[in-house]
Amino acid sequence: MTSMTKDAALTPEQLAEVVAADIPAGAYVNLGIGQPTLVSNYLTPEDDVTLHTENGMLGMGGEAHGDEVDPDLINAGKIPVKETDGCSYFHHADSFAMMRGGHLDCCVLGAFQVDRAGNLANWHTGKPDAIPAVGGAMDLATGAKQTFVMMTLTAKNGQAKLVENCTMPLTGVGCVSRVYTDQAVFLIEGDGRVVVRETFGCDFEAVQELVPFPLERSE
Amino acid sequence: MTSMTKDAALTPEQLAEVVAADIPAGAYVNLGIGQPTLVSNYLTPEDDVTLHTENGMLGMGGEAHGDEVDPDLINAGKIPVKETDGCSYFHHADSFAMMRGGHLDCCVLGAFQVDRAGNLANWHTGKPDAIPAVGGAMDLATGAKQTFVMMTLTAKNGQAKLVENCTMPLTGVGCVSRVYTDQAVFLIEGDGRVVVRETFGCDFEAVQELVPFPLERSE
Amino acid sequence: MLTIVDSAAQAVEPITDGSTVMIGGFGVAGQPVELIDALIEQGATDLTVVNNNAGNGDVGLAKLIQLGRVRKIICSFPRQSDSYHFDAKYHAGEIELEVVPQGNLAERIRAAGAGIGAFYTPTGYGTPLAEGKETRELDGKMQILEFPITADFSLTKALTADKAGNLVYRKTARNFGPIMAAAARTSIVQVSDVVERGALDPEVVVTPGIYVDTVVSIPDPAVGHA
Amino acid sequence: MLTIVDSAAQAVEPITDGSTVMIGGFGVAGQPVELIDALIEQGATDLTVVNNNAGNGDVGLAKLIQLGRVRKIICSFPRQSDSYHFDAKYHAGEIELEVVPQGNLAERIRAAGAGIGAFYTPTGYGTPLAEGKETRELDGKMQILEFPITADFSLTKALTADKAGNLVYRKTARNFGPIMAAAARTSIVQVSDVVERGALDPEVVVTPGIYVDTVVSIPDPAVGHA
Repeated sequence: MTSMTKDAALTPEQLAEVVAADIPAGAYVNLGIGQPTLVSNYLTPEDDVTLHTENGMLGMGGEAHGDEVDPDLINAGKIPVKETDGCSYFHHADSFAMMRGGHLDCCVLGAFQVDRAGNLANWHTGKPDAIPAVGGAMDLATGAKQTFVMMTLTAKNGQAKLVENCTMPLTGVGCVSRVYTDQAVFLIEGDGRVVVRETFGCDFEAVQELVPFPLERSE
Repeated sequence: MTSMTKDAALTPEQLAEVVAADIPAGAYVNLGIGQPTLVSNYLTPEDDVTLHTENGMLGMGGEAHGDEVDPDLINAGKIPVKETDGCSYFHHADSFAMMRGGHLDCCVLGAFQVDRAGNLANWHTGKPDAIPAVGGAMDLATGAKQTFVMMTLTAKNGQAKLVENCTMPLTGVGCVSRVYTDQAVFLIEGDGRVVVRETFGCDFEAVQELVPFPLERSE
Repeated sequence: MLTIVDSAAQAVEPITDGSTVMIGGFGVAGQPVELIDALIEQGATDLTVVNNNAGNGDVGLAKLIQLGRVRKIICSFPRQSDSYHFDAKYHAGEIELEVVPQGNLAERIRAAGAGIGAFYTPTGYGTPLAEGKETRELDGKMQILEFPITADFSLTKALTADKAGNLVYRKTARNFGPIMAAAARTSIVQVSDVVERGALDPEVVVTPGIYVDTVVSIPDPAVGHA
Repeated sequence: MLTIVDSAAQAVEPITDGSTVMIGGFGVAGQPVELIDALIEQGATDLTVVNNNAGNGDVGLAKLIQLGRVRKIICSFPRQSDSYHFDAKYHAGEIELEVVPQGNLAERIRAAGAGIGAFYTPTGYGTPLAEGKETRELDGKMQILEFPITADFSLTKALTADKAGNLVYRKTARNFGPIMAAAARTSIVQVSDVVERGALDPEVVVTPGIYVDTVVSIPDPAVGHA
């Protein structure tokens, strides 16, 4: 894909649409809690994407509301969801075996930090008094065939969240292959190179100015 | 139980009855291929014993004949069997997890040799040109809460099969707790002591004469 | 051997001080609410609890923690918006916490039931949760060695049991039920319904009766707390 | 992504020389007879086969061995009354044999599908089948380290598939099917029947469609050879 410039930084919804367009037809996908769940809004039946939820279901449908709510049918974010035709249920060890055995084509996760080696930090801020809580993040990050990260490029303090080396506690080592941000999409090449595939509302130079290591242009 | 003397060495059927009487009510049991399968003939519905077959079933019923035969319903000996009410099916890894996780109360196996430490040899004669074939014997011997052996006390050449140290390749280490033979029942105490619980058609001295290490009398 | 008891109180009666207790459920789904309430009532203390979380609000596991009955919790996600009883005990140094990635938690519980002595997994390698653990490169990936989580008791919820102890579950309420029942020395299960042997199709049994020690019928169970 | 093909020949077409192929079935139950026959016809050679046995009589896996197409077999029980083709190749030094206790075979196949790098088990410790393997005392028992068995392809049989690839099996024909489908990079499954999505109860699915790559409908499958 050639580098292109959209008019403005993307909203989370717009970014979700960009991620959705990159998920191959027929893929098995896990969408992490929070912003990544927006991606499901942009998957069409023609995409034939099957959603996994790590508490024990393949073929998860959309959010349930009103009379549809069944307390025995929730997703990993503990939100009531619906079935789809062709769904299936399994226990927690079988569900995580599926993730850990490399059967998910893709997972989409939020992040605090990603570094140029594809290391991911998304579970713990590193504050000494914070109570650690990890859930399935490490299994997803390490187990899926591809791990996509979806985040703002900068934190509230203006610092880039794409860094030379993660300073926060890691979730997984070298696991991230793409980073989707409001300002650009980054391809993590695995050899330390990070390619800017496209930018949104800014140009390569503006992105490079934010990111504290040398980026490469898309060819 | 006090030592007693029956009139004659036991037939396999009589021995099966002795074993069956020692299986606690409500137990989950795996009966090995060959002579141990005879034990099922002496289990009554009141015993409420549930039979496991390692190819993937709990609650295995008796042999199927004629119209009852279903090629999709066989036991570990590849013999057609029947269902019982309350049976269940599972795959091979789940079936062996059940065995290996210590959930079977008891398994009954045949043997070439058992030694005073409770080591079992029942899968390979040790002949150099023999093709090795083990099946589930090692999983059963090692995984069941108790492993009972059922065998003749002596081989065709007159040598005792209860020995000081197994000379044939082992199936499991220190796994046998009781040895049921046509001439006596032996309790393997785990500390090298072997107690003769009862004799059939002979007395303690006759059994001791056959077995090449010192036995103990039942109290 | 299966015992079918008449009340949740009878079901949890054998739990002693110092026990390790696995408690099933993920979110509101699959929580054995009546068994947990009976355990609160029963009084056993100095417990180690294995659960995905560390309690919510003022009821159930959170209540047990508030009462100071939980010495240690092994879970994947203790921190939640309303896990304030756990948070307070944790910051006061009054509860021990072992945080385990959810897949390692599930696989370690499975390992206990399956007789696996230990296993290598890539999950957690290079993270603070792998500190002090043995590592090894296998299949081109750095992996860590993880050990089984065993328990004295499990409290789980299923939909239906037959009189052989076979269980079926409902939707995502299945979650930890099957692996906890297999891992615990004594598994205690609440079900909505107990049926005769032969009333469950043997093809659809999820937990075979061999894993079930005590069943209590709670026909109209409360929805879990979350 | 699932492909539903029209014939067993199409299903096995991608298998190349030198592949590792898992073949399901235990005794007559669950043998994918038509897929094995198609593989015989197809011609791939230098195969490593993972199966519980090493063939019976003159058909199926025994035929594949007789034809010299199997370089190595990984199984738990090769020696049978009519395994004469395997026996001959073995004694002639023309086939490599790895005998694995049946539970280690099953657990190693599961490990491949579940992303477990290796595991410790007591099964086999102190026996000739543990020679050269790493050992370690865990939980008071000597245990050996076992590694996953991966495969390029699996050939298995189920009863019914839906168009999402979900599978259900029949009685003890389930045996190795679910774990082989999960372990193989490409899983090929013959079923008696393909139904629409939604026609299988999601509670009773045994193999979720994520593990299934190719399905072929063989409405009246032959009974296995044993």
